[in-house]
Amino acid sequence: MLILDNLWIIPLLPLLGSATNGLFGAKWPNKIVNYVAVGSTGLSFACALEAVHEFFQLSPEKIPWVKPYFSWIVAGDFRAGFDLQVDQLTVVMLLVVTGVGWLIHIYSTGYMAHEGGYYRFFSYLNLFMFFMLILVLAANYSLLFVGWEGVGLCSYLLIGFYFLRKSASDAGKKAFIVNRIGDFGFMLGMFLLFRTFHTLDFVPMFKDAVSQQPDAMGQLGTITVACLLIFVGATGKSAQLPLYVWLPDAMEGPTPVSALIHAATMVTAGVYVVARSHVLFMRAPTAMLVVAIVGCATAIFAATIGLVQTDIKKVLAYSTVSQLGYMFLACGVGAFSAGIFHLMTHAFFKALLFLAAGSVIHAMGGEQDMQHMGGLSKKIRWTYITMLTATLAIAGFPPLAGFFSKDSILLSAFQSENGGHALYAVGLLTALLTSFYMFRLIFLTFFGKPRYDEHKVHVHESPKSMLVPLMILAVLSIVGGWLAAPAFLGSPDYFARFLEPVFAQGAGGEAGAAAAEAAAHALEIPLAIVAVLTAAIGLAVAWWLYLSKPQKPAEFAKSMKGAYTTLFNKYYVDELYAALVVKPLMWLSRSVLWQAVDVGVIDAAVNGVASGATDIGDGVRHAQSGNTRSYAVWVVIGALVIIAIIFWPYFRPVAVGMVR
Amino acid sequence: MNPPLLVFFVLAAMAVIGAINLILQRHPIHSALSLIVVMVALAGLYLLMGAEFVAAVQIIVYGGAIMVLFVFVIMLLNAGVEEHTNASKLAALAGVPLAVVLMGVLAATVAGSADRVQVLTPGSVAPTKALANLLFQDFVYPFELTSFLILVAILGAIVLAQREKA
Amino acid sequence: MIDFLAQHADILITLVKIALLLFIVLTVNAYLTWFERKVVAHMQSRWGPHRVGPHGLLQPLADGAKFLLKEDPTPAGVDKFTYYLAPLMALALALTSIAIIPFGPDPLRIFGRDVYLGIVDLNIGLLALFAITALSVYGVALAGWSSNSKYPLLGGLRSSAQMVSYELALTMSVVGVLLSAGSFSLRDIIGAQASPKLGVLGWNIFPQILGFLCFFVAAVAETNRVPFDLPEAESELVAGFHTEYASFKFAMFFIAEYTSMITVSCLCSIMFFGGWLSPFPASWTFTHFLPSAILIPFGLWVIWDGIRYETIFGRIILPGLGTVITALGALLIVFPAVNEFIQGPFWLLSKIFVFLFVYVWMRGTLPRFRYDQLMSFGWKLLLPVSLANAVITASVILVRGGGH
Amino acid sequence: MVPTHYYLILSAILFGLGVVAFVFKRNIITIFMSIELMLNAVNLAFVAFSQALNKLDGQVFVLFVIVVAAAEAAVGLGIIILIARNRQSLNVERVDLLKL
Repeated sequence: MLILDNLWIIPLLPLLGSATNGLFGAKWPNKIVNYVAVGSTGLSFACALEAVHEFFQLSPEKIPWVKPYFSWIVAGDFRAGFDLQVDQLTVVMLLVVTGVGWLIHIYSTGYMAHEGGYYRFFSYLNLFMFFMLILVLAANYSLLFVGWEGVGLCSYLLIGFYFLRKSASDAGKKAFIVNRIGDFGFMLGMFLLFRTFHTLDFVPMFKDAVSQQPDAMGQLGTITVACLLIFVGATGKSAQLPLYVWLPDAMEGPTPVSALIHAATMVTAGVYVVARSHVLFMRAPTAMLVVAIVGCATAIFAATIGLVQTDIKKVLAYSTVSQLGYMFLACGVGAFSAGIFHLMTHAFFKALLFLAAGSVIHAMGGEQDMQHMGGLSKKIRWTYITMLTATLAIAGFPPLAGFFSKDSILLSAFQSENGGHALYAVGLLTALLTSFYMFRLIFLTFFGKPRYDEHKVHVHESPKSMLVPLMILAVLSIVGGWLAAPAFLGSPDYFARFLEPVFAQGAGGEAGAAAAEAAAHALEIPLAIVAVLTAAIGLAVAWWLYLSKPQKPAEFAKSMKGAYTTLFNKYYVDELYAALVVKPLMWLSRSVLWQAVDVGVIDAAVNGVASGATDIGDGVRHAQSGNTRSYAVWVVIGALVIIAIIFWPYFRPVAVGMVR
Repeated sequence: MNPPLLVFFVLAAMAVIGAINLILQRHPIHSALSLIVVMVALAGLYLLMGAEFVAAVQIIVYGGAIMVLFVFVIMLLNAGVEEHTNASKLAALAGVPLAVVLMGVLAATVAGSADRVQVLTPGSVAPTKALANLLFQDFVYPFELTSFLILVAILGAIVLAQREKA
Repeated sequence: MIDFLAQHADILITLVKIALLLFIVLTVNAYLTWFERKVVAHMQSRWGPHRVGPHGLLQPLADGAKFLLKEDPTPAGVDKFTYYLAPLMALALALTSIAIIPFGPDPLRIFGRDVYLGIVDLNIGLLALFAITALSVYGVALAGWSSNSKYPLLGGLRSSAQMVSYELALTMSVVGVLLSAGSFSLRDIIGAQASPKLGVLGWNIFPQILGFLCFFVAAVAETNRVPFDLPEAESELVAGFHTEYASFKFAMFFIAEYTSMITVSCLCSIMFFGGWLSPFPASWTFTHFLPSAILIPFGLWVIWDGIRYETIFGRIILPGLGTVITALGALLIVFPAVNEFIQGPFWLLSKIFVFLFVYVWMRGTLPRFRYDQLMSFGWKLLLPVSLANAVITASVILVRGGGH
Repeated sequence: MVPTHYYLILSAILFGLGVVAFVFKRNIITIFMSIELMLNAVNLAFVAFSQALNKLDGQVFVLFVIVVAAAEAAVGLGIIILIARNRQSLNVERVDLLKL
């Protein structure tokens, strides 16, 4: 129980690394900064592994393992403790975060080698690790919220890492502000929960919640409202409709950041939170439905935008958004384990995709536009291979990770009672689009003839420090899926079994679940085949469009100009927000808050007080004759009043006192 | 009427007459003298109450130092009879009645609350030693502070009164 | 009548004592002037008064008569009330201070009553004394001011400044004594000096030598005597604060001054020289005959001197006086009880006499201070030294673990 | 035995007289004296209470008051001398510029 008793060490290590680098790194050569940053994350990964190892020796009744360290806020019956919790869900997240994080750290040492502010970058990155681990390990909503905000901060810092570029700093602000909106909902949700359950600690709250009567479909009970509010927060953090707008812009940050924060870990926090509070969601079917619909809509929406993007990272960003939509869809239909599983696999292959893209950009010397690439497959072989693996994975070709996770999601969507088939259909369409635009990306980047000036750009393979993580991740995205290999392949769904104890406490009727199991086995094979076919179709179309007939896309674009431009401009959502939210806000703050309130009221009040004082002084000045005795008179009057007030109760005519 | 009461009334009469005289006299020296009378009378009252040390200090410091200083200053400045100026009649007109009222209220209140005071047993003679212990144990910090205050006062007086060398 | 006496015997006795003390003090004052003039004269190799009576013994009477009979002018423009108040105040305070001095250890028994030697026995005696001395400034100051004339005003200013400044040193210098005695009562102070094994060494003069010097100097200044007689510096201010005073009002100041001399001498001998304690060990009983051993020869000498005196008057008076003195001495031998009782007062009085002599002596020898010298001496030397003395004594007592 | 409240009444009267003097007199020095008078009145009350309550704290307070009064007299008289020097007058009504 070495680590489990001292869980704090896991988040502490990155924090120390961050502090060391942030405080002293400026003077140090990159080498030392590397040692500190990578070392601290690596150590905390090791600790995490040990923690998991110890966790498996725990007897079931000891789970979830909660370790209170100190009380952080205590007010009345409210206690926000610095308590850390470990259960199966945490274990998964822990491994993903520390592991992928560590790999990306290593990758960054190569990728950022020639960038300025090296130490700053790693300090931020470690800080992010710290907060993410807090978020994952937190045993109550308040502490979770600390991590939640912390990762938001770090994402802001890292998106605006090239703060000299206006677009970068703007993107940072955008991310920050949009997240605030979500956090607002999240906080309201927390308050509501505290008001309902009088605690924010997971274990007692959920125990309490289980005993409560679940809200009916379409009924807005307390739990439903709370769930919806929390989901608002999740949409903010995980870039779901309507708050997804910040994520594409977040690509302004360095690529490793995009990989770590905006693909693998942070953006999945929303999913994690929903999964973490599944007990509540189980009791709020309305909220579940909303989650499912939002997730589904986001998935297809982002996918459609992804079709036409030319910036390689933008494409990946939108695919991230749509994959997150998948996860929410899973959660929405109650397949939390599937959602988490997809989260994990997605972490693998999406991180891989980003890193590979980074490697490509690195090779192209900073070029991000796919229209100026092509034919790189020979030149950067390893990058090509790994990226292809990831693409196959995300497109959902067996036997790679994406296949299993996406398959289980679609399956559970198909089975879910309310509107399942519609959801399934949309999910399938999204899968089709996904495979299409992913292969579009591959073909545009690696095949065909180079569309760049070969004399200017000297394409070169990335250094080992970048390639090794790529390979590891590639392996992971190949084998990762087998953890949840479906039953028809004759494997018990390890992953689901593993997470069972967590999600069982939420699940209501076990019988229904069992029936679903039975139905599932019947359905699994056809559904799987359908999924694979869609993926293949997507691949074929992409191949047809971008390899055999390269001029076709332009024609399409011309022929259906409206749709194309709409997609290309991302449905004008940003412009819409600008018109609906930003402009009124600006107007309000400028003409009302500034000119009316600030100038008219506050300044006026201050000046008024001042001038009033002056006037009063002018009036009263004459009382100050400078003649001592008049002052004395005033003092006497005051003394009289005070004495009268104090001694009134004792007052009796003089005579009484004198006579005796 | 028992002797102490007699003594009290004699001394009280002395004090009051002295105070009134302080007001009536128009030359500062005479006012000073009448104030000295008041102080001596008060010292007698302190003795009557058994506070001998305070009585002695009262005479030594008040009578012997402070008032001497006053007389000295009066002599130094050769202060004459105070002149009659009509400015700030208001002060006198408003102040005197007010003061009388104040006096009345105070006295009446005290008299009214006499029984509350009387409930307590009048103390025995205050031994100087006990006073010393109190002063140098419980009140030692204030005591030291006052010494500092005196020092500052001396400096201030010097600074104020010395003729600036031209 | 009788029972009335019996009832208010205490009051009566006190009244009698007061009258007696007044008489003694005034007489002593008178003859102190004679003594002073004689001594100073002999120091300056003159005869001094020798016309009125044998050896000018009746000179004081003549002076007194002169004071009473002379015209008593009141200068124009004086502040009447204060002008008359000042000498009264001076004299009254001076005389009052004597009342606190105890003159003997054990009370005298008359008609079955204990009669305490001295008017009152306050347990804050010393403080009371200081209080009175503090007030005695007014006499001088007011006199100077009320005379409505330059010299007196200057004299008054000087004296009040001087007295205020030296009063501090005076008070501080006895702190040592008070600390070692642990009481304000003069009797206790004497008692504290009486120690069987140390004897003379137990007197305060030895540990408190610094204190004594400070005290004596300050006291001399307090009484406006030479070399601190600036308020009445003849050569500068005519006669200082009492320039405008004549005849009896002047006499009052005069008496006041000499009385305060006596008081100071009493204090010195009580606080530093063991008061009525005999300098000899108690075992030496024969020293108890010292009074008669002094009186008898002195009386015989007076007789002899009288017989060969030139004037008839002297030939009659002096032998008579001599026989009286001799008889007194003999009486003491005859009645040992009386002799025992007399011991305390005898020693006290002789010590007082010594100090009075020192006063006169100083007047005969020392020049007068300059005003600035006076001030700087008082503030810069006397006060610090006396403070240091107080501190040292206190710390010694602390170290000894004493402290009453 | 003198009842305590006699002392208190006396002190009240003296205090009132002090106030009257303060308001009534014109000579700065006299006004200063009237302050002392008030202080004395308060002292009397203090001692009376200390005797009534059989606690010595009152007397300690009196001692402190006296000390403060001494300091006050030193400074105050210094100021008065200064005023007299600059104004050639001790009449308060001539000293109402609130500066020397």
